[in-house]
Amino acid sequence: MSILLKVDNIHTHIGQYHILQGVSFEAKEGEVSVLLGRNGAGKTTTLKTIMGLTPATSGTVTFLNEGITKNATHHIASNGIGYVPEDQGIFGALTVEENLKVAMRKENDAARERQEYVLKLFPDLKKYWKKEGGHLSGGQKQMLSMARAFINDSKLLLIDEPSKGLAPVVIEKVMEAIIEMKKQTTIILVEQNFIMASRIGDTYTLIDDGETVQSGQMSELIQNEELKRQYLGIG
Amino acid sequence: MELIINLLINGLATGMLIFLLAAGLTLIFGLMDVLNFAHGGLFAWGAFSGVWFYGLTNSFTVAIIGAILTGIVLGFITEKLIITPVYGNHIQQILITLGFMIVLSEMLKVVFGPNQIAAKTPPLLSGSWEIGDVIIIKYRLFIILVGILVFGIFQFILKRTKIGLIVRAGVMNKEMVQALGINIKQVFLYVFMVGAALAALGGVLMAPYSGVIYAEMGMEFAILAFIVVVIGGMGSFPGSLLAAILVGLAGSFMAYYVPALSLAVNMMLMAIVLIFRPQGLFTAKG
Amino acid sequence: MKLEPILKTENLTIKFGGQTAVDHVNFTMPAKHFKSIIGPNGAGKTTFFNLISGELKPTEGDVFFRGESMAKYSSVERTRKGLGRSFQITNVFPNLTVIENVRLAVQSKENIRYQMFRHFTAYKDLQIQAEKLLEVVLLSNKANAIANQLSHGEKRKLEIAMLLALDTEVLLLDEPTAGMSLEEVPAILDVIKQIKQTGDKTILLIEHKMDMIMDLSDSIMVLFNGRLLADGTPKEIMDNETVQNAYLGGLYDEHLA
Amino acid sequence: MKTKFQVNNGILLVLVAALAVFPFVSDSRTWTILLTQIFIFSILAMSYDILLGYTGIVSFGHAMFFGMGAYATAIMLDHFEPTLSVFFLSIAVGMVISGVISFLVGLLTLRLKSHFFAMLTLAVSGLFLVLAEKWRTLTHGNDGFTFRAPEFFKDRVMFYLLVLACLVLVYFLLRRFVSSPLGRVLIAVRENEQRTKSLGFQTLHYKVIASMVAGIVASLAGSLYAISLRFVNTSVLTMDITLDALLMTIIGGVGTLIGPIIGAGVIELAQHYLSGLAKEYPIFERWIIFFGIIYILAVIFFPRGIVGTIRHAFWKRKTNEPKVNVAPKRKELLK
Repeated sequence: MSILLKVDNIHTHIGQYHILQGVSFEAKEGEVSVLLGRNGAGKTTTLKTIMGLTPATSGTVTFLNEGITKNATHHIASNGIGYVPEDQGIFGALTVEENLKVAMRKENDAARERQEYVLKLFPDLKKYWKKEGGHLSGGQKQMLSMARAFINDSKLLLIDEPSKGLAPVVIEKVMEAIIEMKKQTTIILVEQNFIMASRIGDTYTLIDDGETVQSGQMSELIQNEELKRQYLGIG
Repeated sequence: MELIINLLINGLATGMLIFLLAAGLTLIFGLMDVLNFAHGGLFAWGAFSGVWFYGLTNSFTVAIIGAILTGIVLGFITEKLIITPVYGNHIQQILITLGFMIVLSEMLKVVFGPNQIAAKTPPLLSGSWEIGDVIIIKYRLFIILVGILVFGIFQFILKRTKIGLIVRAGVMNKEMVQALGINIKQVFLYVFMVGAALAALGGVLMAPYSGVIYAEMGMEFAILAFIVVVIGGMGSFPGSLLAAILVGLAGSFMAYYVPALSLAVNMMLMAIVLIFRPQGLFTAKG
Repeated sequence: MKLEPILKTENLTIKFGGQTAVDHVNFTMPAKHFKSIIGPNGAGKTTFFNLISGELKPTEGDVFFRGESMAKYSSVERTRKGLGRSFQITNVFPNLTVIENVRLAVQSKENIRYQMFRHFTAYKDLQIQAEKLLEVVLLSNKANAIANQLSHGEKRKLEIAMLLALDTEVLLLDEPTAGMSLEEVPAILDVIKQIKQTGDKTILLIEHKMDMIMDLSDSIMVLFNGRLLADGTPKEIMDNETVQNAYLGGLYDEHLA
Repeated sequence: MKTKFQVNNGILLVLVAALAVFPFVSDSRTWTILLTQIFIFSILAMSYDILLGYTGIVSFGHAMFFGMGAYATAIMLDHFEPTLSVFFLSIAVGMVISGVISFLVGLLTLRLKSHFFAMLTLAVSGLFLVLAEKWRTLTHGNDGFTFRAPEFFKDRVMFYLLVLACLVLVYFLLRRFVSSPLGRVLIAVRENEQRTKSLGFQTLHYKVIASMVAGIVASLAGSLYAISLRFVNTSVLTMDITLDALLMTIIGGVGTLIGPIIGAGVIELAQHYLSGLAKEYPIFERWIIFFGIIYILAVIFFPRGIVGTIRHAFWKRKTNEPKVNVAPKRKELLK
């Protein structure tokens, strides 16, 4: 399988803080790569750096064999990377329909097809089609945000902690959706819920203090009690 | 009764002019988080360039188009030169846009001379209708109609079109709009230019209404527009229309009944709103 | 003898939109106690702190400090009463020197607020206290550096010095080691241990590094989805199966559903 | 060894002495008047620096306090005997009024964000301008009125010396003020208001105090200004006055006190020469355009101003050590 996205030794400063101090990993096409690590380790910043929201000060991000490190966020997005931020980024005063419409860059048959697809994936969205985004529940917002990122021809989805603050039943639904979406696209997932991460992840990258500590197959990490204890506080 | 109607029309007309100025101000603030103290300068430039075009061609249509174009060009320059370097720094924005306001209004004096200039009402729109005892001045009605039209067009654009959707989404969450593949900086620029064009339109319509134009009119009207934006709720489009009409009417009635307080009443209105409802009457939803 | 709780919450709850970030939390802690709060991301730990320190107003419930309801007090007033907090994001005065940062905090504690005629250097005592505090947090050598030139770890130390300067009875420490490089952590640990050893402070600590809090804490409470999942000695918490599950994220069963 | 502090004070003292003897060695009336004007605007600009430079507040209504002082002095000298004691009394009256008004306005508006505050100050000062224009029985509106100054000031040199004395006094008082414990808190507010609050300081009180001090000092400048012209009209309340103060503070260097004095000198001199040039080249009648442009450039490229830039350069040279501390690699630690 080919490498879709490659992050090579990126360093990112936010204001005066040196947040990322050497993060490297690869995302292979069709896989789910999970970024793990404790609070403040730099996982969210890694996604934002890929998106160009907090551009890297050094190091490179390569997507589809093309350097995108210094590209503007909107270029990166239209190149085919969809982003589901930690806070879901729903436009509160826009309806579900409008939220999707803003995201749809080309209103052609392919886009409509994808829209049909996500509505099947998340029937709730169809139900609340005319409801304002701000009035949705946490789980519905998460679904809308994922649908919105997916609706364009995104080859890669960056999803930041989809389970955060959700009830267990809803987490289950979100997980199923991600597993379903995986058939269509590549996913980079930030997740602290290790059970969830280990169930859907193919590969993992462990980040601590802004640095990649270890990468590999998820199955290996599940066995490695030492690593889990040291960096995830579990086991 | 006829007095009331006249004051009403008068107030509405003034309100609509303020609205044209405030609409741009509020859009720019809501989307870009920039308070443009130079906005009044664009208004004055609209008035002067419009009068100049009118003198040249004797066509009010050309005058309006000329003023709007002037506004668009100045808006482009302002955004690129003045606003872009200071995004995100409020104190610098406040200081720099005020500085640009001075440059704009002094430049007016260089280009058009330091004195007041008389502005004529186009023949088609001058005169009045008499309905019973009520005298309706045509030009004022014209201003009101233009104001309603502009409001309608903008409501339509904001609610029904893709670009409007993007602007509304941008007001709520700029970062996310970019992450959906939209060049928000481009949108900023367009909105700024449109805001400037609205201000210029307000200026050119103002000229025949007041009869004379002068460089300081920009600042005077800008203060009114600020008041309107605060009362209406920063970033709220319908709010600014409502507040503009409120301020226009309050000014018109006060000017007749308690002339000494006519300007003060607006300030007091704003002070009361700020103290009791600092977010304004309407809020741009986020 | 039963100790009178110095800090107590009753049904403390806050909702943001449709989400309940902190959900009917009842907890008490005695004076001079060291309690840590753990829980996964988004469990509501920092929000819980914000409710105690008064940065946020609860939707329901109340905070009691020495038996007194805190509902009517702002965060400023709570600090003056004796509830001091540190921030998760480093929050200092960036363009002032380190010593000035601390001196401002000392000045607040000494209640020198509106004195405007004497030169500040005339207050020798403030300077001396500030210098002492820098010693406590092992930052004396940087006293005259501008704060924003410090490393991240040094800023956290400065933050703690400022908190100590306020001399509040309760210290709310929000992840003092967050974003710190590994070799800076022991120094912060030393600082916290030193504070604990003086024995006159009540400390509430949010921390992720389990190994770090195990031997420091008198007790540990676990927050999950805004709810108080468990509260007990470190050993009890380690052995608690529900906690294990919560941390492992495997909680899909009747425990909480 | 002398400290830096003593050296600085020494230089200042020499400068002040030179300025004090200046009118006795030079008989240039123009220069005496020009310097008097510079001193008055220095006082105004310093008062603005307390707001902008030390507390981080942008006010567009500073002219109203200047105007209050000017009107208090003008009206009192006009209505009573123009004696020195009435003059001093009028200064006090102006200061009290300014103090009360700045207290009330500050209390109501300083809670708001910088945008709103700037707009509101603009509006309130607009209100006072309208008030002065409409209350013709007291102010004679836009036309203004002349009045007699105390006999003592017939001699321009006496007035020059009084203004210089005021400048020196205000400078030292304000310097003490900003380096008092309270002044330190003001700087803390400018740096990080949220943090200042969490240290237990009620920041609103401090901002109100800063705006009162600034208002009171501006009022003194206004009183002196009125005497210097022996005339007052509504122009003392206009935006131009606020802009002058703003420009002087920014060009000279915010947060330095001495900067605004230098700024006042630069601006007043430039204004003097440019308006001289205007007789030959009409474009210079619009000299304010150049100020506007310089001001915009200064905000973007020269935000520290003259004094701030010099100080920064010195400070940089002194602490010329690498600031970036290379974080040790922790991979080694893991092994």
